[in-house]
Amino acid sequence: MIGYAVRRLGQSVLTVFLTVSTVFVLIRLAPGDPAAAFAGPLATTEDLAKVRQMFGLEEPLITQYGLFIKNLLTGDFGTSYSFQAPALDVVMGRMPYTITLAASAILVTALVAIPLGVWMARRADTRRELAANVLTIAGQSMPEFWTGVMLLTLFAVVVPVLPASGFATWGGLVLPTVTVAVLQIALISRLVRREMCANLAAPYLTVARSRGVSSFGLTWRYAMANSAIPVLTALGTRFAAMVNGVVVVEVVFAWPGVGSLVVRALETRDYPLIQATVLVTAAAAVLVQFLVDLAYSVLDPRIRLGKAVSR
Amino acid sequence: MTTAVTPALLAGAAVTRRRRGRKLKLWAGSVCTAIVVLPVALANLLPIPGPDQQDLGSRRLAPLTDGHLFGTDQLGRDLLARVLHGGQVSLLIGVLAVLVSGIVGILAGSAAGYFGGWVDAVVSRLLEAQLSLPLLMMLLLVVALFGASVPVITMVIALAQWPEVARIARSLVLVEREKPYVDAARMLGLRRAGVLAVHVIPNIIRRAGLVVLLLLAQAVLLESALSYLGAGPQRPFATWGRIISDGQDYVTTSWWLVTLPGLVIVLLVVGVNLVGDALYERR
Amino acid sequence: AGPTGSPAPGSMVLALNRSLVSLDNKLNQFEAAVTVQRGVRQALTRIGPELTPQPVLAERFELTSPTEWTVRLRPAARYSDGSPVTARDVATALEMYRKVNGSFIASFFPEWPEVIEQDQLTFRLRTGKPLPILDYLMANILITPSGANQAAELQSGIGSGPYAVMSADRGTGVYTLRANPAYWGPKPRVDTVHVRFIQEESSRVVALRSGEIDVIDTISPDSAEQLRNLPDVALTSSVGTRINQLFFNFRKPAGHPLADARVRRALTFAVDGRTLAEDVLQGTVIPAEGVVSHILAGAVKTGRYAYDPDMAGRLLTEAGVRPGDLDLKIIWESGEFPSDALLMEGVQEMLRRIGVRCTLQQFEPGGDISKWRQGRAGDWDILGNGFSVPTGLAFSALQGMYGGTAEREKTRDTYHGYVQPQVVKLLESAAEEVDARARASVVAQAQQAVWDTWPCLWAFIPRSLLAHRKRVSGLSLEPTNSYDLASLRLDG
Amino acid sequence: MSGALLEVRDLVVEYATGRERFRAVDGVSFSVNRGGSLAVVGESGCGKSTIARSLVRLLTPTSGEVLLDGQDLARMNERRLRPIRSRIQMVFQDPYGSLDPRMTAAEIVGEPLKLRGVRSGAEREREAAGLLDRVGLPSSALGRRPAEFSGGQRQRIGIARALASRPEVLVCDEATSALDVSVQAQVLALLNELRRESGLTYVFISHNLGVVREISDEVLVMRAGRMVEHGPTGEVLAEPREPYTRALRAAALDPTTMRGRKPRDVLAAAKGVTR
Amino acid sequence: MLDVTDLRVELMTERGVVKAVDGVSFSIESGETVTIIGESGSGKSTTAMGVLRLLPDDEAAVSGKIVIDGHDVVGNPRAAARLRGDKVVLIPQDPMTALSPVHTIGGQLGEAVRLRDPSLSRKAAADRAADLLGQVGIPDPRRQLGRHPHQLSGGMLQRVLIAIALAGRLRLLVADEPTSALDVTVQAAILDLLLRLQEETGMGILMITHDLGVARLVSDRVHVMKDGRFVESGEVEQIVDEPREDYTRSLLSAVPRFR
Ligand SMILES: Nc1ncnc2c1ncn2[C@@H]1O[C@H](COP(=O)(O)OP(=O)(O)OP(=O)(O)O)[C@@H](O)[C@H]1O
Ligand SMILES: Nc1ncnc2c1ncn2[C@@H]1O[C@H](COP(=O)(O)OP(=O)(O)OP(=O)(O)O)[C@@H](O)[C@H]1O
Ligand SMILES: [Mg+2]
Ligand SMILES: [Mg+2]
Repeated sequence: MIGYAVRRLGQSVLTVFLTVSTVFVLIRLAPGDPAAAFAGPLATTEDLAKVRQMFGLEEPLITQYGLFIKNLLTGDFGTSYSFQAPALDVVMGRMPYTITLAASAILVTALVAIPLGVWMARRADTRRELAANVLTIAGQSMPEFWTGVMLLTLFAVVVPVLPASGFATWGGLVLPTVTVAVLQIALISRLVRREMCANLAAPYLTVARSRGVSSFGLTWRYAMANSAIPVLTALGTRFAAMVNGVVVVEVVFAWPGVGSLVVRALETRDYPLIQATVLVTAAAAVLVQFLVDLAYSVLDPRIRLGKAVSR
Repeated sequence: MTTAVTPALLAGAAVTRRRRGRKLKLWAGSVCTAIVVLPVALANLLPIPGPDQQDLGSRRLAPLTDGHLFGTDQLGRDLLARVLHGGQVSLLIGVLAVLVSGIVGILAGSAAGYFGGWVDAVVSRLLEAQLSLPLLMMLLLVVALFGASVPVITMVIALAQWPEVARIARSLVLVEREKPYVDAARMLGLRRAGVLAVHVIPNIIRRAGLVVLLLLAQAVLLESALSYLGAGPQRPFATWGRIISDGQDYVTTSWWLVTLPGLVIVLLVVGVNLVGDALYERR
Repeated sequence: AGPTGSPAPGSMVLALNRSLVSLDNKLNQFEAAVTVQRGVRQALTRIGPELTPQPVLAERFELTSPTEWTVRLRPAARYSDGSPVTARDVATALEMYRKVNGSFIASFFPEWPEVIEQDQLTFRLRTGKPLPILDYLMANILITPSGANQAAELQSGIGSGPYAVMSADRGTGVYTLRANPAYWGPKPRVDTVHVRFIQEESSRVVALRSGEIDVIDTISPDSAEQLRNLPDVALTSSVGTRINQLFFNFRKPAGHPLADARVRRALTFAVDGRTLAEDVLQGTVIPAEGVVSHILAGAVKTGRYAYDPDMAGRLLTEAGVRPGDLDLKIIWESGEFPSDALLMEGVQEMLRRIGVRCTLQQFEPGGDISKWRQGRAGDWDILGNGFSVPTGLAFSALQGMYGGTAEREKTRDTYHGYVQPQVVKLLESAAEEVDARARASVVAQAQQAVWDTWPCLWAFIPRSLLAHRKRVSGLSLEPTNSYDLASLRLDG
Repeated sequence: MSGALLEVRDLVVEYATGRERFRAVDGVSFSVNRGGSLAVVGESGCGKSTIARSLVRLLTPTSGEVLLDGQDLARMNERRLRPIRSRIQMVFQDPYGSLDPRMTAAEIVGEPLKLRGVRSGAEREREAAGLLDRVGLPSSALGRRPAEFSGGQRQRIGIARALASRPEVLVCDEATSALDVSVQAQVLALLNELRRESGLTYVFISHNLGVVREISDEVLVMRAGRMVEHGPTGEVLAEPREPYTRALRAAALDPTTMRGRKPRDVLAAAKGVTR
Repeated sequence: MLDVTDLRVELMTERGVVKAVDGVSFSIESGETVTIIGESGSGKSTTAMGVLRLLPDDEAAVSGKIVIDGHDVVGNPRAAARLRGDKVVLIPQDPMTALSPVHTIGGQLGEAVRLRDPSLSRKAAADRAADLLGQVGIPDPRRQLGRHPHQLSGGMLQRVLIAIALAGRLRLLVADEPTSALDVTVQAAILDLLLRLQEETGMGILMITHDLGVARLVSDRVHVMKDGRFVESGEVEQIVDEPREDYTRSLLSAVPRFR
């Protein structure tokens, strides 16, 4: 178990490292010049050269990379060009917002999608369930920026009960959360439905009923516990993806998370900031996935032995 | 012959319900999809103005005025024409993207599931890496790197989507490869790659293919998100995402510019998903 | 903050469309930031509503010899920590602006003045050649205590402005300013000003409508239309110092149609500027009648852009070009000006009508457009861009855009290859002309000379648009697209 | 017909479970003559299937030899093995899972023909029809898919597929345990007939002593991966020497021979040796 | 104890209505074992599930008369729900899939115990569970409580299911092929256990099997089922030794012998 965790963690560190290295190379290959973004349109060639020198961009790529790795090992992520501050500080300043949004979205998703999915499984193929199904798909198919703008217009302007943007109050969390959750609820509730349908038809459930377990117990204690793993995985994966920044929603709601930061960093070709963001978010995402993997072995006793279930 | 199965009982029976639900989903889904896809496919034959034909005198007309079914946009272009012609690009991108991601995903996922070992390790790491990268940023970066052409956008969307397919394919293959018929084929003397290609993949392709179908909807959405963030295909292509993001400054004054293309996307996605659901449940 | 996020009494919130990364302008100066930066830091002078320099920290700012200005600081001027503003601080500030790499402000200084201190409050600014516009230029040098100044942008720290920084977070672009109790001038009436960053235009509009935000600036015509008839919202606009242009590529080899001024002129007749201004941009811009914004000091009218497609065809034929031969590429960076893409699509259609094909290429911020502009990446024919002039002087605009020399073209540092020796000569003589009248006449000549080369397919002067809740009053938008924070009042 | 066609020497198979290695087959040796039939019996999990899979090289033994006509299959690499595979074939326990659900009967039986080099589709079809006929399926079965057959019919298709390779050795891993008694009887009859007609060699794996008696000359009794008894079928079943074999025998319930015995006695006899 | 008269079960399936059980009648007294034998698909399991009313109403229509311990469970499905688990228990066909894979043995057994006697504390329930496991002959019952189903062999799981059955005041046990998935040796032990319990508690057993050997060993009476009907019924000796129907004879002759 511990051996597995260590090996798995090692692989993940490698993944993060390779990811960051790929990004390091890619952003430098991409067109665009940090110096030009930094110095503005009127800068002369000479100015640009100076700025590039200052950023250390005149060095060969391999030297830059070596330096980057060396600094990384000492905990130095470089200085953001546009913020003129340690890149790590800038990213860490934003992380709490992203994590707050991601966590609240995932929480809302779980709280809504699981009961909804269970309800849909138990009422499978009735008219109401079909209607709910279509609604969730529709929720899944609305572009996030569209949902966002619609919700904004509705709840901040037409019926002004919620703040339109930002994070000044807890109320500010509501609309971005809902916007993100609408999509996730659709995905998760349909997954719950599928899993629950399968588990409600499983032989052990009939057997449990034959020994007098109540219908509530059958649904929640038996079918749900057995559906928990794929659902948990999906929630974990979604959460990991959200830790990378819910870019569009952050932009629409002026939410100061890493998603909008990274878009900005890309617009100014702020290499150190991009690298730091990728490193931090990739590490966070990988960590979440790792925790989900560990949670597996707690939830699914069959995995604990490290032996496959099927035959 | 007596029977206790009354028509009422039969009507409420699980099978009847399921069949009815499936039929309904298939029908409703096909209709929704067809409502979107057919006009888009036939856009060039329909009696509508050209998508780029401007009439600055009739800017932002509401739907159903002056023969503009969907109204007009900021430059007086017929919105319906733009949506239909834009749909050609959006759908082309979507279809190509899911084809590519489907093929890559199924091949990579199946290989990982079937061969295990280092193949699996490499594919799994790639999957993990993809998940741990800020997706949209990477896509923006790749678009910046190679320019915003239709093939690049297609590849970029495929890049975003193949892991989903690969993950499903891998898990399906993990189950499938344990089945005795796979052993049987090996015993007959088929190579491992042959077994994978002849027996395993054909047996998972339908279920994996359904996932690909559902991804079509997401591809269209992703394209619109990219356009929204400014990385859509180069103008003058009026993709759905572009139309929506161009129109979103007018949400409150000219609702149709955003809402109608948005509804078209919703209709298509709902349609495709319903068909996918119906097919998935048939098995 | 209230339950729906509306500001607390006595405080107001402004939302900027770009993240304010510092309260200093050494590197970047985008318009809206000026408002906030000047709420905290001040310069010796400022460009007033009439685009003339007004004294701020300087009590006296006089040309005392052709190459020397004498400045006396206001004795009452204090920083928010109570320490006085000194001549040393000015000297340090100039040094730091010079030292920083890639400064936007620096490009307007033909040379850096030397500071000769006379006493704590009085000093002279000496230059090698006459620099008659130094009072304009110094409006952009913000003064900070010399000990705290650096050759980098200052995030918070102290200044002499009406507001002091309470909290600053450049990561999120959120700043809180509190009225500076030690302010030397009239006390500001709004106690607390929150500054926020909301990138997305529609979101800023919604936030303003919901009352969460009090002021949003630099809004697009379409947003203005949404906000126009709302009871609690007022719109103000002001004609700016900026000019937006569809600039021809001047790096075309001889023999290329665009290298021929007749062809450039002919093409201008294809563009229906009035429709673009009134319909596409909804009356928020004024078609240019000169080569710089007409409100700049020294600007003159040099001609009009006329719409006459037949004429365009005729002139093209005269110049020996069949319209069908032309295939033009228009490039621009998204966000260069409001509704840019729409405008380009409109122009594309207009050119198509005279048989000129166009392709559009839109660049995302951070992309390679600067390379393209320098002619180092790909070939293009027309560039959409804008030029703003923080000094308020037509001369600065001319120098920035049309002052290119063959020498500078070697490093591709001219404005899109625009090199016209006769224009340069005029500008050089204007620069050293100490007599204001004579200078004005030379500058006018230079403008006409530029106009006659037909550098733009079309050009227009945008009105800056600002919307604010009606509870905020006393807001007067200046041509520099900024306003004085200290003069704002809150009703309720 | 003399000499061992198939000889297994000191076969050991280990599975890796987590960090430990589990020895599923531990030093099993036997040989079968051409035309002979050997049964392997033993309780669930004793390693019978593991042996079967080792014989057809679906898994690689940890050590030991599997000699087919003197050639050691156990250590052969995949490429050298492939041409030899057709000589030793297996019929699987699971009539549902062992046929590719997507293929028609003709395709399933045709696949080994293709591997054997029968190129022409028509010829394959003809030969497949012949094979299906041989196992007692009508030619109308050719175009149907596995789901449209009953369990017994499916098992016949599986046998036809194995026969299509023209094997010398047929390994049957519980080939009839999933079938009803009456269907099982038919399939056993078919196997016996094939053996008589084509001189096939069988390794027959089962836990049913009755089945074993019907089909095999020799029997090998296994327990926990080891062989506990080996001898001619009649002898071993009539007078088992090992207690474990006795227990197996005692526990098997033969309805027709139980006359007069109280349930309790039967069970006690079986229990006495199991516990 | 159990009286079934003219039981019909019609399954509403994808392929239309299937008459899985088509008018069967039988009865079981206390202490008696009645066996239904028949080939696969003849309707044995459906009969068992129908008797316990475990078939969902929207999948199966049950008609006829089923009286368990005096309660009519056709007209009153709630009575069946009350009886289930306490007085009537099912031992399912396949022990490997009959227990929830993610719950421990102790959890599932303890739950059954507490359902019968809600006043029991968790601790007391665990004690009783261990006690029950001991009764069915599982070694080291305390340790097994914390284990998960996949860690136990099929024979052990079958015993756990019997232990669960024993938690109630068992009157009727319905055992659907309780040993078909097991080895002959394990089969013997399980059957022995069932018979011993029957002696102790006097419960009735409805045994379902396709193994004539098993039927011969445990039954008092046997019904031979084919296509949803009983083709022959009678005392076990009579059925095995002097079958009257051809179908029964063919079943018997197909059994492979090792003697
Ligand atoms: N892939 C595997 N990994 C680990 N252990 C395995 C694997 N396959 C089988 N085993 C173990 O090896 C032993 C022998 O298994 P095998 O399948 O050969 O038994 P068997 O005699 O065929 O049993 P049955 O009668 O149930 O088919 C068993 O204890 C089983 O748990
Ligand atoms: N869910 C179902 N859908 C369709 N048909 C079914 C279903 N369940 C049972 N049947 C049909 O009902 C009949 C009786 O099935 P049942 O399971 O009772 O047989 P059985 O005697 O228990 O067989 P086995 O020995 O294989 O367990 C069969 O013909 C079967 O095909
Ligand atoms: Mg086996
Ligand atoms: Mg059954």
